[in-house]
Amino acid sequence: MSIMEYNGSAVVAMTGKECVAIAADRRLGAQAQTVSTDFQKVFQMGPKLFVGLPGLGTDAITVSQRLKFRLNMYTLREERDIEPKTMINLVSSFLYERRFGPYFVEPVVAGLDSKNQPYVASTDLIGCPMETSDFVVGGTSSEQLYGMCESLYKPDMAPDDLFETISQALMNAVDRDCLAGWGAIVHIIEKDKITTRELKARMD
Amino acid sequence: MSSTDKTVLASAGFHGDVLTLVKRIGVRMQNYEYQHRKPMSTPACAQMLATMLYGKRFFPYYTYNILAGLDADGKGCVFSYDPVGSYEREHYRAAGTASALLQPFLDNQARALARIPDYIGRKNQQGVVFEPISKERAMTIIKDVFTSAAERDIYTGDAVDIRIVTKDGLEEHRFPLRCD
Amino acid sequence: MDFLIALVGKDFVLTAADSASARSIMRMKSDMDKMIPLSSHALMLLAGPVGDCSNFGDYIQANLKLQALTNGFEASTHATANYVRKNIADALRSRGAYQVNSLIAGVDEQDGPSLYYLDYLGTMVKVPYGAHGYGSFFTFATLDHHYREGMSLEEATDVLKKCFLEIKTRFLMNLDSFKVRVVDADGIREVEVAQP
Amino acid sequence: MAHRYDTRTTIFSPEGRLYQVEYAMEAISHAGTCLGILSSEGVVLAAEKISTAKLLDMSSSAEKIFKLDEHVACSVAGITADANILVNYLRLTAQRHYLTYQEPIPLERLITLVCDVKQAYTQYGGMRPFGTSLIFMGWDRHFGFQLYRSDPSGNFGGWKATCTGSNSQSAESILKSEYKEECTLEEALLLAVKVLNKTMDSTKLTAERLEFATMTKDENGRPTYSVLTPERVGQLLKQGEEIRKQEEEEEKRKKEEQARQARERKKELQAKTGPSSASSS
Amino acid sequence: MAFEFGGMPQFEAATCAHRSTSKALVKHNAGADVDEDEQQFTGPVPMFSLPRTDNPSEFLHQYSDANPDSKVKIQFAHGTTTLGFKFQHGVIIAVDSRASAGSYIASQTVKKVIEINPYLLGTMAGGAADCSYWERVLAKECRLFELRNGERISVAAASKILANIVYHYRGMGLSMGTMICGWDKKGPGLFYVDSDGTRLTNNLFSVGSGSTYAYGVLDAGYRWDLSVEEAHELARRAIYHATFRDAYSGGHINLYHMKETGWERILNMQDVGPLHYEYEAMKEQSMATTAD
Amino acid sequence: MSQKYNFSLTTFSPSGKLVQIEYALQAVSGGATSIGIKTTEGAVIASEKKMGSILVDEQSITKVDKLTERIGMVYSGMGPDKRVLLAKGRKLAQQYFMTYREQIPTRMLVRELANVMQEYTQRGGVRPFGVSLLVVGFDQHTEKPALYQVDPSGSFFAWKATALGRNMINAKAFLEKRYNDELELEDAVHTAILTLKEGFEGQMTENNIEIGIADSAGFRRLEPTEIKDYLAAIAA
Repeated sequence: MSIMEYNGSAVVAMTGKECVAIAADRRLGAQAQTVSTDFQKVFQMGPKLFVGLPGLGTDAITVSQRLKFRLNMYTLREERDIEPKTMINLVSSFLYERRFGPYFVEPVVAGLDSKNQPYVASTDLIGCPMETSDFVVGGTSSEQLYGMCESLYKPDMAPDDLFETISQALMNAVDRDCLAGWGAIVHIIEKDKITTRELKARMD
Repeated sequence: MSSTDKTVLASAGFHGDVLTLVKRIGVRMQNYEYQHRKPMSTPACAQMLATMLYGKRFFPYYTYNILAGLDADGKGCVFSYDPVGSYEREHYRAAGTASALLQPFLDNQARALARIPDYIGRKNQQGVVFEPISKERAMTIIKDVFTSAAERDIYTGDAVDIRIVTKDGLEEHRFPLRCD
Repeated sequence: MDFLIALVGKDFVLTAADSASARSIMRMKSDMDKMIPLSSHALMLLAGPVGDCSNFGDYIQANLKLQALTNGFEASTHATANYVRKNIADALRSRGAYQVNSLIAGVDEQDGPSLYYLDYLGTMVKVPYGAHGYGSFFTFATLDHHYREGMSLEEATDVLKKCFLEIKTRFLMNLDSFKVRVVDADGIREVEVAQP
Repeated sequence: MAHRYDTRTTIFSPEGRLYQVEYAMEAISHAGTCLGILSSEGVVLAAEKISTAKLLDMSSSAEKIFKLDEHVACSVAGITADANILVNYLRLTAQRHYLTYQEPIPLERLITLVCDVKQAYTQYGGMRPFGTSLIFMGWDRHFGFQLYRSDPSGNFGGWKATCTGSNSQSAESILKSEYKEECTLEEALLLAVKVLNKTMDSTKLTAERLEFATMTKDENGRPTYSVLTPERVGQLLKQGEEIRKQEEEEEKRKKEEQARQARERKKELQAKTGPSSASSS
Repeated sequence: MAFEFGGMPQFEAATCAHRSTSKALVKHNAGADVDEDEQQFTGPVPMFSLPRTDNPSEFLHQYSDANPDSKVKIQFAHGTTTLGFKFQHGVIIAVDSRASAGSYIASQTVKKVIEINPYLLGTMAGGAADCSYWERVLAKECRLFELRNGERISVAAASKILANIVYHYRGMGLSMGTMICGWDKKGPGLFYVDSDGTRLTNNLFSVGSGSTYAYGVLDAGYRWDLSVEEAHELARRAIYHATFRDAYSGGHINLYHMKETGWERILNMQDVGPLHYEYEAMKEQSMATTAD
Repeated sequence: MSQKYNFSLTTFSPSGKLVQIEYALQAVSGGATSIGIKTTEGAVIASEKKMGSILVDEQSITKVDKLTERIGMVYSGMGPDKRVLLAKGRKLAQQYFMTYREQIPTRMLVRELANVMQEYTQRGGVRPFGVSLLVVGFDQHTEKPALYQVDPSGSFFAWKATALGRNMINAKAFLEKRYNDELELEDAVHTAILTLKEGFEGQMTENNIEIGIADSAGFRRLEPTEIKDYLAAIAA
């Protein structure tokens, strides 16, 4: 079993019209054993910015904390919020620092920039960034998520539509993955508010 | 893909194994028809395929198969296989390199058929009633999923062959995909 | 082979660990204490190679004690658990990892009782109940079935007894004695639970 | 005599003094005044900017008061370049603590750590001390709202109201006499204005030249740092001015009253004793 | 990817591998160029085509996911929960319905109970094809027995046939953990048979990666004198708890009750999705009542 | 401890002054005059470039330098010290870019440079830098120009317009008179040249002054031909 599959995870981010969504499953497993159904994989990094960290649980925690550290220093020194684009570069350079002993996470960044344009991007575990205009996925359910998003995504969705689409994508994807699921959380980021919803899911 | 007018087999994987398997199935179906004076039914063919695959249990055919046709009652049936002959009758199935991409979408679109209730928040689809999918809808779904597969799966090729089995016989379609 | 288990009750955390110390195919000791207090109101349960457990336990205990002295107050359970996690996670990526799985149980004036599940990789999650070791395979279903939020000590002890019984019935290893402790507002104390 | 010992930073003079530390404190006494006042609703920091030139761009960000983390801030008096180094260290230290414990650093711990650095610069490797005094304000779950002051030697202490920089002695005496425990944030702000009124040249007392910041708690009980807008500062100054005028009038009236009473007493005395005593005085 | 519903969870402590005997036992297909279709299916054990190497199981091993370097992957995953117990009113059999290939859920609707005949049931854990194929062979043998002897085969005998067959193939990489349950002259019967050749009888078994969790519920609730309803609920709950904790178990619950009159299907594909929330609601209710 | 102790050369005087820094400032105020002016559209820096001999190739020596594509600086004081700071500044800016893939904001770079300069007032065995810098930039995130002065002490200030060097006092007075908030960039260049002309010894040519402009297009040093045009325009 790959180390990326040790804990199980599914994260997806999707753009809409002046809104962006990020969703993740809730399971923490130790291989086959489900240890918790309340594990955080998405972290708020700014008023309109989230980072999802699918992969090895311990590294998700470490990376989220270390990114938060760098981010707090950034905001204190520069006296401004970080742009999503800058965030992905920060993530990228942070991960590449450990090129030869990587953190086993594939970060997903979702946010609105200062002009309220949606932004999603992801990197691999050594920090190669990939920006897209539609959606990014990560975790043990990546294939399933790609299939779902590829079929369900349409550009310029309104927040409600985006919520429905990302939820359907995630739920149906994890229902075909042994290692992810057990509940899900969805954040919809709009220019003036963030809506967070927990999804009821299959618990098997 | 190989077919009689009642039974269609889609086979993905190592092409050499696919060809051998298809040839052997053809021989046995022919023999069956000679001996029984009637063509082999799809469910019978399904069982035969399982036995043939398991016959190579210790040196498997590297093939992923889906067998489709009509059953004794004239209803559509889909049989899916693993390489060593475990099989199950289902309503829908995606196999091959992009199976993990496509299957969840089929689940989503054919949930009513699969009788899997949906628990997403406010829009609870549990009330959805069993409703057989129309031919047109099935065609649309198939085209959609293959377009998605071609988008993400580097092993998915340049066109889709679609065969439709109805009580009136076999229809064949070809549908181009992105060619890169 | 170690087995650790803990569950959060109304205003306490009930914890238990088996007291066998194994080496190869032998039992070296039958009254091993696998718990180490980290403060007056926080207890760490450790499973893994005895060397790692005792070294890591002592190191954490000493450091937290030192911090309590310099700060003039003891760290919260949350801070304690995060401190432990960081040490495990840092060690994993430096000279040598500590092969320790642990549960951290604590009761705070402000936050009430809490329990943290940590594995040797540094994965940490706050849980209402948790277990480590092969025993967890046999007891999780029992916990899932019988655990209720805000249980009294008596109810929690009942659940614990069910778990002990299952271990005794199903687990090949003969884990026949357990140390049981409660952490509550008054501190840490040992309780007698009739062994199955 | 002192010359032999005063430029080598880490050497005691025969009298047991560390001249460099003393001189550094001297540097601070020329700096713009900084003061902090603890109230029941939060803490106030106020500072005087020293830069004067007409073409200085005052719109750029804070230069005397710095946010260190969500729950702690400090104002600096002395050499600003030195202060920048310390502020950077403080911010890093606060974030390092958060990284390890996932909990905000307790104030005293943060201040102890930065003062350890300050102390090291008075003892190690012949480096000169930091010519900076810091006033910290903040909140933590252990001791609530707090106010501290540190100096170049690495000393620090907790205060209810304190100040540093030029005229700090007179400011402190005002604080001593006027500070009321359990005062409101508004009262604390006005007291700060009053002190600055006394320590600064009144012509210089403009919103542009002052920085005000507060640490309070929001409705969820989380600490909130906020910098007062120039408009708000202006308003405070106006209020302060009115109070000052009132007090002055009060004072004047009192004086007049006293003078009147004195005159009357004198008259009475004269009436009683007669003119003979007048000549004797 | 061969679909599997795995055998026992792999604990390091409990392994004792036997190998090296396979060579002597495997009959090589001397003329492998003879079409397999021409082979005669004589006796209980048909002939299989084998790769022409000294050790066929090792050959297969190269291409399974046990070898991480192999580019060709025939994945053999593990995961299932099955259980069976005897009690005063017969035997209960309950299973989940998930088939996995790696971490991919190949199916949520697998029938893991094989209806061998009206008085015999077999459960599947391990290799899906191995179980279903050999239990079909077993069904054939049982039918032949009946025809030859004019009476139903005993559960003991049926399970022994299966055990004998798979024992022939030991070391070849078959993976099967099954329970054969039925009703014969001696009353209810329950046997555990696996691909190592183990054959055991007992009142209570659970097989598969989720079995430890199922045991947790079963052991606590099991009594000989359970009522029919209690027995059904116990089995259902045990499977549910296993699907919650074990990643490789899930889908639906199938529950059979073996009686003197033959088996009856009690639960037909009950979805554990909503079941979880039913149990949650029950838990909350019980909390509310204790609080009152 | 085989390591030799290095003592801080910059120490406090009894009056609380860091005398070394004061001396360094002396070196600055003895240096060539530099001007900085900020407008709403951009910022200008300018400086005298007097050569010791007519035989020096003027183009081989620069007073106005590029720190990044968007930020430039000019100095008054000791040329070699500037070179060291320029190299450090460029490196710091690139380090920032490596991390964030975003141009360093002017204020951040100024702060980094100031921190370097501060270190040289406190570290053992080194003297302070003998230069003051004027740093201009045009930031992407604010879309506004910035003008900062950094001193040998390591302190820095934001200016609307300022001057350094030999003729600082007169130049500042001149700027105070000429400056207003609506100044246009072209006017600012003129004003900068005029300010330099105050107290300029000898004939001002395109070869003995340098001008840099930071605006939305980035930072650039004007070519001598461009300066020539400006001088001609002023003369006319």
